[in-house]
Amino acid sequence: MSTELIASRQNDVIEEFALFDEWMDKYEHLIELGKDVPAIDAGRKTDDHLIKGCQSRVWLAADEGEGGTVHFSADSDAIITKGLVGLMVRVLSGADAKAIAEADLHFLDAIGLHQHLSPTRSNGLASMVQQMRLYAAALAARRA
Amino acid sequence: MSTELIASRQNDVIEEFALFDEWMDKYEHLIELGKDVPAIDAGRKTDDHLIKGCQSRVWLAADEGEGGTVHFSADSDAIITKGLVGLMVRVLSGADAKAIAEADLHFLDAIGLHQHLSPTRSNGLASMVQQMRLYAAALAARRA
Amino acid sequence: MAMTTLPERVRKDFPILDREVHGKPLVYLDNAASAQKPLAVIEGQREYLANYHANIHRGAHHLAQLATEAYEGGRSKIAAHINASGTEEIIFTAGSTDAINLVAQAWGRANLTSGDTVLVTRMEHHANIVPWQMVCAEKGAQVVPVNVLEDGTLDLDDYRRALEQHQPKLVGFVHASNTLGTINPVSELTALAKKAGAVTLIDGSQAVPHLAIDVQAIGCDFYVGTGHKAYGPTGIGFLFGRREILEAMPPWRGGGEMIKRVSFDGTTYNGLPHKFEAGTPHISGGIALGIAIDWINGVGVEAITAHETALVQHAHAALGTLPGLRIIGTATEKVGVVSLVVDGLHPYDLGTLLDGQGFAVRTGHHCTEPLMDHLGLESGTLRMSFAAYTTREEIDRAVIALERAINMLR
Amino acid sequence: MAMTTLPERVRKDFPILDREVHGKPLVYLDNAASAQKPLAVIEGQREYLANYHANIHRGAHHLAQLATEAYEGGRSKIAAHINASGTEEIIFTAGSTDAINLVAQAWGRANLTSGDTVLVTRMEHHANIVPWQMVCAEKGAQVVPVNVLEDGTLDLDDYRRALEQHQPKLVGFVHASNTLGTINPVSELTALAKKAGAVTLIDGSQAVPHLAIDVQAIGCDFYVGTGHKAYGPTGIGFLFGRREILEAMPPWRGGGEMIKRVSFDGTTYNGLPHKFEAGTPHISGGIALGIAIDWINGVGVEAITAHETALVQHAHAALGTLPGLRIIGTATEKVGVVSLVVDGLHPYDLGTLLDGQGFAVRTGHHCTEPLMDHLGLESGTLRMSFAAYTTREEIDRAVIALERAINMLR
Ligand SMILES: Cc1ncc(COP(=O)(O)O)c(C=O)c1O
Ligand SMILES: Cc1ncc(COP(=O)(O)O)c(C=O)c1O
Repeated sequence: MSTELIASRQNDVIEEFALFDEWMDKYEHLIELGKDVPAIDAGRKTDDHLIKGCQSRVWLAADEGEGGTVHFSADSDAIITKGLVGLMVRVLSGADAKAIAEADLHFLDAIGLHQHLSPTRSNGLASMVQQMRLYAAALAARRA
Repeated sequence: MSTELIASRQNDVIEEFALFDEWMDKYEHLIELGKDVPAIDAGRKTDDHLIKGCQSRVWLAADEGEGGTVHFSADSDAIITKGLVGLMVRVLSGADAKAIAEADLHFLDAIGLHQHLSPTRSNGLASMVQQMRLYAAALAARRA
Repeated sequence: MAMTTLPERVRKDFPILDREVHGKPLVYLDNAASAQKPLAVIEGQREYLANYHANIHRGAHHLAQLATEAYEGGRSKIAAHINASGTEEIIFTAGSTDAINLVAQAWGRANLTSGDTVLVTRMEHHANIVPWQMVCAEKGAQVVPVNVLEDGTLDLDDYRRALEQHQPKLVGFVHASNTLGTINPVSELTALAKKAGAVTLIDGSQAVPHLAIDVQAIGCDFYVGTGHKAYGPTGIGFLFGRREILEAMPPWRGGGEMIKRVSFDGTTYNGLPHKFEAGTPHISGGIALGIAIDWINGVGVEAITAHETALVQHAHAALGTLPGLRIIGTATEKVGVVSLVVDGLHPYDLGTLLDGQGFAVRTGHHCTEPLMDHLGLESGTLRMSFAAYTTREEIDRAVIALERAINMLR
Repeated sequence: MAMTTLPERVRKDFPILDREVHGKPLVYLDNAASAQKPLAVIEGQREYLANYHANIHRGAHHLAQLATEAYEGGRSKIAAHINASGTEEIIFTAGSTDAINLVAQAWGRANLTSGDTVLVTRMEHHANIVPWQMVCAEKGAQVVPVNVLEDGTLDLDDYRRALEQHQPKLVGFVHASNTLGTINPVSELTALAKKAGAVTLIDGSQAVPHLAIDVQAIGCDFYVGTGHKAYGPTGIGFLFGRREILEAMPPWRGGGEMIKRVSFDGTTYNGLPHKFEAGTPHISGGIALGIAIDWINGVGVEAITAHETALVQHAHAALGTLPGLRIIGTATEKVGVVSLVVDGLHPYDLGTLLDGQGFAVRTGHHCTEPLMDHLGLESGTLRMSFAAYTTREEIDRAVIALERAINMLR
């Protein structure tokens, strides 16, 4: 179920970005998303939730929801990273833990932004995704 | 005087080797010289006189002669090196110390064997020539 | 009479400058991270691999001889270029970082003891901080930083004070800062350090590609450089050390080449420079670094310095027109490095949007975190850095692209 | 049906094999010192330098991304090739020597104490002796050698005895000997060492170009290799370490890349593999080593092993016809290395006369002086060593050339 949810959300993002041919237009959109992102609660933007990339910083909070689902909220000090973490939250948040842990995340690749997921980019995004998965996997294991 | 002596001996060697066009013929001659070389006195073929190249070993003895001249005798455990040290002795031995210390030794280059003088060749020849010069320079300085 | 500019003369040597990224012509402004390679270097390395590669030293065959001569020729070129007094004062290393680690470990472990101080500056690259922290932690010694002023120059009063207060065993400083561009008064700093009885190490990583260097005139004990920033290949660099100090130093890495004789009863070491060069060297790197130095000299170090100085002035002026932009590092003497921040915007965002327009710049702390902390620049800076092939027009276009990025993010 | 031989298939990849030396066609039989490079490696390195060179990691621009991916791709290829359990178990180094020094310094200084033993074999290359002597001298530990038998195989009884007697902290041995060719029974040696509680390090310098390697099947803790002997470039090699042991090890070199955060109040280190990789890496080397491994796999490791085994048998038989010639190292399991001596003649003379006829061989102690001492071979040996491109006919010609040399010297 949740696997389909994640897949369909990814497709939505891919369609949304399909409107933009040009590199700069794509980033313009990402920046708009970054500006809009419902940032993490101020109270949770703490070092506990900080993922320190070398280039930009990311905060991530995860909560267990009903029926083994996971809810994420996230933020970054760089707008483009913030747009990206926002997309990641949009795709994964509310899905069930197992589906998150195993999700095939291809949408960044499909919209031509996969380079931001490279661990060597050091923007914090790759570490964030890893942490989302680890949190979900731990939860799934606990419930299994 | 001795400078001319060294120069004319070098020319003799160069002429001698001019007979051989072929690389292998040149080495054949060098080997013959190596076999003939009046080796160092057995009593002086000791560790005191040893110059340890990585590839072959050389023994060198130096004595002060009349009027500030220097007499060398030398040997090696490799025949080709022995041929080369024999040539070196033939060119330098008996000349006066200052001339030896300052000699422009171009004959190995002229006969196409200069690569054996490369310090990185580690056959002991380069170290031997250095020691001949140092000995001669020290003697020349003492007499000056 | 029309004069050809330096870039007009040299750009044809750099094939990479003709490429595109993201469908836009590449404008490469990341030279302080690594310079591009002239064809002579690329082809020289190719020629070596295709024609006379062999393991060097102790080889009795012809290829080994050719390779040895070419590699040792690279060493001679470095020695001549920085005016070392002999080739045995040049140790090939894997780069500047490796060279500083060599000194920190070989010299440092033999000479530092509890309570000693190593003095460095707050503008050092991590490469000239962390190795000292490691050896000092082991020896109970301390690493003390000298302050940097607002304009990005070294605080000379603090330097004098620190020399007097700490009587450091070693003083290390960059010749030119990779983040600020600042050229330090190395002769003066060295003289003061020597008067205080300290050994001196200069990190010349950013100087070799830009400035004429004379280690004897400077009077330093150690000087390090790295090939890839000086139009040379990766994986190669050098340590210059004064002969006496190198001779007194124990070796660091053990293995082939650096030994005279090995036995299980005891091993003796080779002479300089080989004592510090264990294992098969980076032969093609040494050869190609020599070619890079020839290239620099062919173009002329003075011409490069003058060109880059003019570019920095031009960039400072052109960037000054953008509102909210602040240049970090405004020393009068600078190499071709311009760091900047824009109020309220994150360097990563700016860098990403410049990349999208074809401009390669670097963002972040540039491996100088203590400097960034000191200047209160938590997210680092955006850095444009220049080389002999950089044009004024490229800088003008970068300023326009930056303005566009700023507008997108505001 | 005519089968094409391996050399027929691969020689066209090696431009250098068409050259002459001293007016004679080159016959390159010095592969154990360093192998020649296939065009794919030469061109791959050229392509990198001409098209996408940039400093890697932490770079937000496109070229930095391309370079990073290619360099990290090299790491993945090594990991896959030797069956490491993940890329973080592969540390790029400057070569095998550098890799062993890394272990001797980072692991050794943290784990060896007074009275401890490091066990190695008498057939080790200096690279697997001297680093241990250095750290053991510092720590008051000792390096103990295991005997080698007349045929050039390891004395397994002595090995067992030494394990029991000395309870070594670490055991180091070559996978294949560069002087004798002997392939050691590495799985068995590792299992015995593990049973005795020792950490194991295998020097795979001579195995990577010739044999299929599976570090998990072998079960060793460390395994090292060097690029230039495996058809790759100079200045690059690797250390494999099991994740847990690498994680527990302190870093060795300090600088950029290997840190998480640097400040004068304290510095924290990066995770694997970067913790052990300080400074700008040898980017083109890492990329080209990956290409070399692709090349090996394209040709087929098994095909290479089989070809070289046949060459060794052929060489042994052909050389056996020369009077006064003795082969040093007659193990049944050998890589493509044939060492020999001729009664009363000096290897240097023989090597020089082979060079004059176009044959590149190596003479001397091959950086295995303790082995030469042990075997009573003061002047070393003459060594012919083979690669995928070596032909039977080249060996036959070498035998004729050697016979001529012997006759000239007698
Ligand atoms: C068995 C063995 N170990 C170690 C080495 C050292 O390799 P490198 O010189 O590439 O560091 C070599 C080659 O020289 C070798 O043959
Ligand atoms: C000032 C300075 N020092 C040291 C280094 C380290 O050089 P490498 O990474 O080539 O070892 C750099 C470059 O990264 C630098 O800019």
